[in-house]
Amino acid sequence: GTKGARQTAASCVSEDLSGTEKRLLFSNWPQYLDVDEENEAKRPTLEAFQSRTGIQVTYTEDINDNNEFFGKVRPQLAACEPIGRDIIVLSDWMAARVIGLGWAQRLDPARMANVGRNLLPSLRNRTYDQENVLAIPWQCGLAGLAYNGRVTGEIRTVDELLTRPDLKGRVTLLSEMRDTIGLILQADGHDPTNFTDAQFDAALEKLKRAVASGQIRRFTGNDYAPELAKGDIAACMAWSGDVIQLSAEDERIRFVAPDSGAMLYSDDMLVPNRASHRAHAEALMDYYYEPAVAAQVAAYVNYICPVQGAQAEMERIDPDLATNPLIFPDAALQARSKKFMTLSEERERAYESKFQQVIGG
Amino acid sequence: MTASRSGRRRRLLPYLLAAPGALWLVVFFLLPAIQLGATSLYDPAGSLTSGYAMTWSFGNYPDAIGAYWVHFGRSFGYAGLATALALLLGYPLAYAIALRAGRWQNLLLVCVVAPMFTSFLVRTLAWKTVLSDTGTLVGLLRDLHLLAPDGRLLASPVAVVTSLTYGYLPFMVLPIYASLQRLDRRLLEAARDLNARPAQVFRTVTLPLSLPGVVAGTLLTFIPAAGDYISAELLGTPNEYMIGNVIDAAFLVRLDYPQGAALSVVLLLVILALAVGYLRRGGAEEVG
Amino acid sequence: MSVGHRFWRWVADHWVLAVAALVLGYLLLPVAVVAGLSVNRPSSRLSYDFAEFTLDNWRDPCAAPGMCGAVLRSVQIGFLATLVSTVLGTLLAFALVRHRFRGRAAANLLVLAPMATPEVVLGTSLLALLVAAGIPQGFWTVVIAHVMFCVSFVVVTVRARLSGMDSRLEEAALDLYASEWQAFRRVTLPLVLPGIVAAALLAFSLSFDDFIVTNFNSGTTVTFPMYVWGANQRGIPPQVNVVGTAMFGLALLLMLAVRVRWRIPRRRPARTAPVRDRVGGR
Amino acid sequence: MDRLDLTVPAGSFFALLGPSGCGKTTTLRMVAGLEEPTSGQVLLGTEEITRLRPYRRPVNTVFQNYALFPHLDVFENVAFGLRRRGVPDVAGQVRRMLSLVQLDGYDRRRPAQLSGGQQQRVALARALVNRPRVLLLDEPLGALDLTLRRRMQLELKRIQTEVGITFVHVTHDQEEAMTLADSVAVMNAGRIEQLGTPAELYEFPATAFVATFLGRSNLLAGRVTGRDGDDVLVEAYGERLSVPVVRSRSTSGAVLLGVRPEKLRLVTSMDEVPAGHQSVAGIVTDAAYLGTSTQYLVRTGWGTELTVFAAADGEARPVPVGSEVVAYWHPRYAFLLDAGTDPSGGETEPSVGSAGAVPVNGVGPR
Amino acid sequence: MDRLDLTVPAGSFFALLGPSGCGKTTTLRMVAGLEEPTSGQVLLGTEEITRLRPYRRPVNTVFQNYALFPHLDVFENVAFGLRRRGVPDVAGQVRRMLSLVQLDGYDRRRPAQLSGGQQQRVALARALVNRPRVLLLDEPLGALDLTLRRRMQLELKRIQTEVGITFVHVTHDQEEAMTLADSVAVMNAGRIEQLGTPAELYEFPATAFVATFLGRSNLLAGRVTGRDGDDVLVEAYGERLSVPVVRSRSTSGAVLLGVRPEKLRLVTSMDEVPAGHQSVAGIVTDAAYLGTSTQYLVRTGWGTELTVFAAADGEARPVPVGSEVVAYWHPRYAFLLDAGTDPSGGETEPSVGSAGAVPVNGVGPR
Ligand SMILES: Nc1ncnc2c1ncn2[C@@H]1O[C@H](COP(=O)(O)OP(=O)(O)OP(=O)(O)O)[C@@H](O)[C@H]1O
Ligand SMILES: Nc1ncnc2c1ncn2[C@@H]1O[C@H](COP(=O)(O)OP(=O)(O)OP(=O)(O)O)[C@@H](O)[C@H]1O
Ligand SMILES: NCCCCNCCCN
Ligand SMILES: [Mg+2]
Ligand SMILES: [Mg+2]
Repeated sequence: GTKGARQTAASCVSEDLSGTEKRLLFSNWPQYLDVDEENEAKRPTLEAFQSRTGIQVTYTEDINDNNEFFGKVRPQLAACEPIGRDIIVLSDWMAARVIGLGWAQRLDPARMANVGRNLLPSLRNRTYDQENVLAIPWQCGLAGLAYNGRVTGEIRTVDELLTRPDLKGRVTLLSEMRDTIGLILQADGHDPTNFTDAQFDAALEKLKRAVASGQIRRFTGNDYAPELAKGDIAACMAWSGDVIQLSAEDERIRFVAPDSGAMLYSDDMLVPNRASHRAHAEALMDYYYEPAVAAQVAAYVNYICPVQGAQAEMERIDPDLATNPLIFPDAALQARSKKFMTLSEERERAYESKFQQVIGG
Repeated sequence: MTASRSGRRRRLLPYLLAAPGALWLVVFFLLPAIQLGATSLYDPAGSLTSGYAMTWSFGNYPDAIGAYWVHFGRSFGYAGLATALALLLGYPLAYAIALRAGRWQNLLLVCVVAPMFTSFLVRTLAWKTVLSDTGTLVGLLRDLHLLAPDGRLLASPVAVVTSLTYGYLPFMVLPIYASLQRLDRRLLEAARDLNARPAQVFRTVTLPLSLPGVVAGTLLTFIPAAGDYISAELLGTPNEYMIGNVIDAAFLVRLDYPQGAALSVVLLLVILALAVGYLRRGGAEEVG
Repeated sequence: MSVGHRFWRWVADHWVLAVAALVLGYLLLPVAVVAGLSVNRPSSRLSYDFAEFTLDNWRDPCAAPGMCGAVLRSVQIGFLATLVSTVLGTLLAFALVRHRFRGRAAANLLVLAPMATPEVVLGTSLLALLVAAGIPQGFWTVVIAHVMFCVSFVVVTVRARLSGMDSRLEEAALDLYASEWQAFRRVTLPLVLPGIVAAALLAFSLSFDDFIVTNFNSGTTVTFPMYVWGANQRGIPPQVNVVGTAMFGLALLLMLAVRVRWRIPRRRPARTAPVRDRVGGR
Repeated sequence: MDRLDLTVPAGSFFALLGPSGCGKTTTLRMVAGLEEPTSGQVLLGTEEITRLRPYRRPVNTVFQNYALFPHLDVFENVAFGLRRRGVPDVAGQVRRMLSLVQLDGYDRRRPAQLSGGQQQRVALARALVNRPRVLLLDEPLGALDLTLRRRMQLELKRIQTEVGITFVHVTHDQEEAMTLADSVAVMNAGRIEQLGTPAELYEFPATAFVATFLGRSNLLAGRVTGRDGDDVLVEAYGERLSVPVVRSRSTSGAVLLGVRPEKLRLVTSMDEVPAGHQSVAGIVTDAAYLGTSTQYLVRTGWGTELTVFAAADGEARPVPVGSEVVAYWHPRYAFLLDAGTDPSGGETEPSVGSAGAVPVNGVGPR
Repeated sequence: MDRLDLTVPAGSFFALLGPSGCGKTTTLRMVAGLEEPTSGQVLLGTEEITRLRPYRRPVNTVFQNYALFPHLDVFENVAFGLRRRGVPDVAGQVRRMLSLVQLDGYDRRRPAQLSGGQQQRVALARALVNRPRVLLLDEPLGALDLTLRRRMQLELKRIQTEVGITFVHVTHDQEEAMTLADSVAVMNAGRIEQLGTPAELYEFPATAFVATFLGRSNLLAGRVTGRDGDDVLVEAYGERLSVPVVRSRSTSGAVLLGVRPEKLRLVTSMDEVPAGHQSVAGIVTDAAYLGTSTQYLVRTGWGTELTVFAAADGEARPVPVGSEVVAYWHPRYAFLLDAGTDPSGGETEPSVGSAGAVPVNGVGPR
């Protein structure tokens, strides 16, 4: 047999070398940080941070899917080994799991005054991080629908996605169970914040039929983007900011928050165990909680900004964006956006395993 | 030097030569295989988080097979198809290189091998470009009405089998080439002289004498193809997923080690059974 | 004899070549695509279509963040795995070809087994062992895994060369006052060297190309294939194609050089015919 | 190929003889259809078969190294041609043929399990069973050792007599050609130098090449000085010699006068030379015991060496090395060749003794 | 290996002769140290070398197929042994040796670029340059064609004479052994059957195997009936014959009376048989023209065939097939063997004529 993987602050001690090493390794999802329009290799806010602090940041976009990334780093974290990253960005539920396993380092609120000041109230004191010292939100976002107008007409509902014959084989859904099932639950008129096993099963059954009929090409992480842009995928479930970014280049690519409801999530920054630049990480998190910086990021990534005061800053950058509900949600959208309910461990396992079986792996 | 001392040293020599490599394979191949077997019998209720207990849960096997027999079937089906295609394509190529290429032989041979240096992934992705719904090939096929107007190649069994065939084609070509290269050409002339038409020469002499290469080639193609999941992952849909995709997900996404291990063990056993049965019938000398 | 007849006869003689050419085209098509994309300036970073010719990707392949590090890591792993597996495999091949010893059959089986095992199984079994033993994965576990599956291919390749070698040459060396070691060093080794080099090249290609086994055992170590896998999810930087094309070109050159340097003498069918008293060229 | 005209009498045992690389195999391959002549024709009887594919020719070959199919047993090897043509009663014909070559009971063996001689007979059976109009044999005995080779020669001859098929037998072994063949063609550098019965070729060679390749010859360089009735007069190294006109290929200018070593006799003085014979004096420089005969080398006054075979028939006395001797011969055994014919036979090895260009001792059966 | 005692005189050219598979190579390999005898000794002079590793023996070998190092050029092949022993002036010695074997200028060629004869000489040079006490040659000429082979034989002999090293030359070619060797050992099935000079072996063979393997013999099965002075009396098929005691290996019981074919003469009637000769009557069943001689087969009254070689020395008249003849010989050329000795020579091929066990015609040089 094998032993469990849980760690505690005592069993796994991390050393902070920030004093001697001016480096920081930051792993994030693709399309989650501003890029210079002129030069794709430049990231303005990050470069500003580097020149301001002298900390050399290695930024990698190597997180594509929560489960996939967790599978990759799990053995090391379980063994209390460094994973070669100082900050990782994981979705709320996955952050909760990592924190539960004792794999995240506690941060020092004193060194993150901006966070303390500017974190949106709705994101404070969450169940898995009561004191806001383990998981600091990077961005929030919506999971909804997207389509490429060059290859298909408008898509408005989840059901269209799952059944419209002209889309057959050119639809991708998200491998993120909470997003895909959440959207279907809502399309079925159920509430993802509170649903029953039977409702889950019904949603899954619907999904299964769609898969079996050949409607669904793939289940993706963030990797729907290139194919959607290309047109090999006509329509898909997608994350808001990504699609809005694509729209900027090709306006016929559109994001749709279905009338039945979209899924709301937050992606949080964590400092994993044995990461050796915690102080730098704290500095970076604090930096990105300056409203002006946050607005600059939001103006590029088009996700929901977790920083209070950023909307005001946005007025100065791009007034249109400041009123875009997908970035600064209005009440109407807020009403249509649901979080996925927190699951007990068994329920989570049962759902994941059923879901995974359907998505084919 | 006394005779006996040097004699003992000489008797020991083969063991000294074989030991490091054999040891490596024992520790990093045999032992892991045994551990895999053990893992497949762990309590399926465990998890990596809570740890696994060894409960000799043989039930993992029927459970795993019950849930994924379709994927097994598909794997062997696709791999069989890809192997047959690779044989069909690889044989003429090997034949031409070995017997007809003359001074181009070296260059052609190198052309068969060199793509292996361009990563398999990169090449598979290139297939994705070639077969893309918006690509020239699909456009052409649609224009020729060989493909329905909304028909596609990507995300279909065609794409997966194409890529599998492609990926393991060199492993088919090389052994066949080697056995054809060894073939005594005078035998071909003898057959022609004995009133055999070209097709008969091939059927009665060339083919039977290259059989060892064919056997080695089919094994070297079929086995990895049956375990492949890159092709299905990149070019297929969940309806094309093979057992490799399932095992990959079991170990890396679902983190269900017992089930993943059970699936791996079944895959290995089925392949061994097929290979042994095949070798019995094919009567091949040696793989590789 | 009619023209039509001649035509069909020509077709009968040449159709195999035509088929072979097509198959070769099939084999090289993706490489051509990769080469094409390596000189492409994609319209956006999510696009994979041919847009505009440029040599920028070749000028600065490292512009794709993280890629050069991954290539370097793959090369390091490739070298280590090649070195170790070539040494181990060559020794094993010598033992298997030149000696009869107890356990030889078992050793033979052990060598062939990894080749008859699908990569997923190789990868997952090593993963299972490492997890059970609590050994963290990383650079070295990848090297170990690569050596493991390369050894078999090295053995098979070297063995073919070795068993094709006339053992009388070694006896001749002994007869000419070479000790066993000298006979090995001066005769056996140089003659088997082409086989060893071929085996090393093969081992390197297998290691450099491997994704499946690596994927299970690399932990957070990113090799080139792992990088490509990840990059594919966010849009492949065109520089990946530069690496693909360069590796192909390099391999082509290297292998041609090897084959020319050791122009592997055409293995003649056992020659019992009278030796021609002619100055033999090719 | 140079022009090469070769007419093979039907039903005969025909030998094609020549040094390595002279084009024997190439010639056979053209007849078999395995190679195409760039120009010229191959006729079988009156039928032109030049461009016929090999499988349509009523010609079969026994290859230089047998080329037996290793994956088929003896029976299937022999049956191969029959099956290809779809003839009935394969089994009966194969068994009859195997028994002709005395291999009954070997039908289920693989070629690798047979000795060289047995393999050779399988190859023969495999070709013969098709009852070709012509059977081509390309040095079928080249790989056998001397003992086995001689035995197989007899057997080939027996089989040819029995089946009556035309055999074209290629060899570079002069002895073999002479023992087996009804007629022999000597080939050199792609050309036929002479064609005839073994005795014709041996006794009256047409060229220096034939004279030295088929058996040995002592060739004396000389010049025709005139005519005396039916004799041609020749002066060589100051000696006046003569050869009958009927045995002269050339009757003027520079010539080579040839005498076979076994036609030379040794005596100790000129007085002992019988009347009507011609002679040359010299010193014995070497004597080699060969069993059936002794080979003497006699150095003449002008420095060249003559080869003399003295049969060990129990009558001749040994001549000690160093003795002064006279070698004599009857003019009817001499022959006269045009000196223009190249005696070297296209060999590229540096010659060993290299005493000079003349006389040349070819090597051959004694 | 059976007991095998073999004493080779120093400085001589010694030939080891025997059919394929009789153990010649094995014997040489033991001398070279490449194989260890399970029992017995190998002595060099008085020094025992039985268990010495090959590289410590002052013995070198020219291998059956040369075994030249393909990756080294001619020079380095020849230099190989010198370099291993670290002797000075490698280059000088190598060049001298290459010029001895007439390969000056070939030093930078690879073996693959040489003809068979040239390769053979490189192999020779490579062994000789080490000035071994004994040079072993394992059928060095086996792979050459007849012409080249004869030329290389002369060369070998010349070199041996020049360097004076003991040559042990293995061959299965009787003719080669006789031409080259000072003494010959005939080996059969792992045993030495006879050892002596070529003439001794040819003229008075010790066993039926030697009699038939080295040249041909007519062997008549008979039985000793008594003694008449210096002659042994033999009755064979009703004929009363005699052989001098000094030419008898056995003087009682079942014997084989042997006569070489060239010692037989043919006449048309008993009257013509000269006094003191013995004769047998028969009918000519075959005549084969061989150039230097004609081979007749004579079927005796009791049904066996005698072989007769009539030298074509210009005196004998051809005897037509079918004529009644008398074959006679002088008793001093006959020899008597113990009938117990196996005449088959261990050959496994079914014999062709198979008229019966006796007489056996071995095949050999004529
Ligand atoms: N008349 C010719 N004109 C041009 N090339 C010739 C001629 N004869 C022979 N050749 C060439 O010479 C080479 C040797 O010919 P071939 O193999 O027929 O020789 P061979 O007499 O069979 O020799 P061996 O006795 O060694 O088998 C071939 O490459 C052939 O093409
Ligand atoms: N006296 C013997 N006792 C036992 N085995 C023997 C004896 N002589 C030879 N052999 C075996 O017979 C086989 C053939 O021997 P070897 O190779 O020496 O034959 P050879 O005379 O050199 O034949 P060839 O002329 O074909 O080269 C070998 O396997 C050898 O072990
Ligand atoms: N391009 C950034 C996308 C981030 C998506 N995060 C995953 C959210 C899962 N609910
Ligand atoms: Mg030939
Ligand atoms: Mg031998």
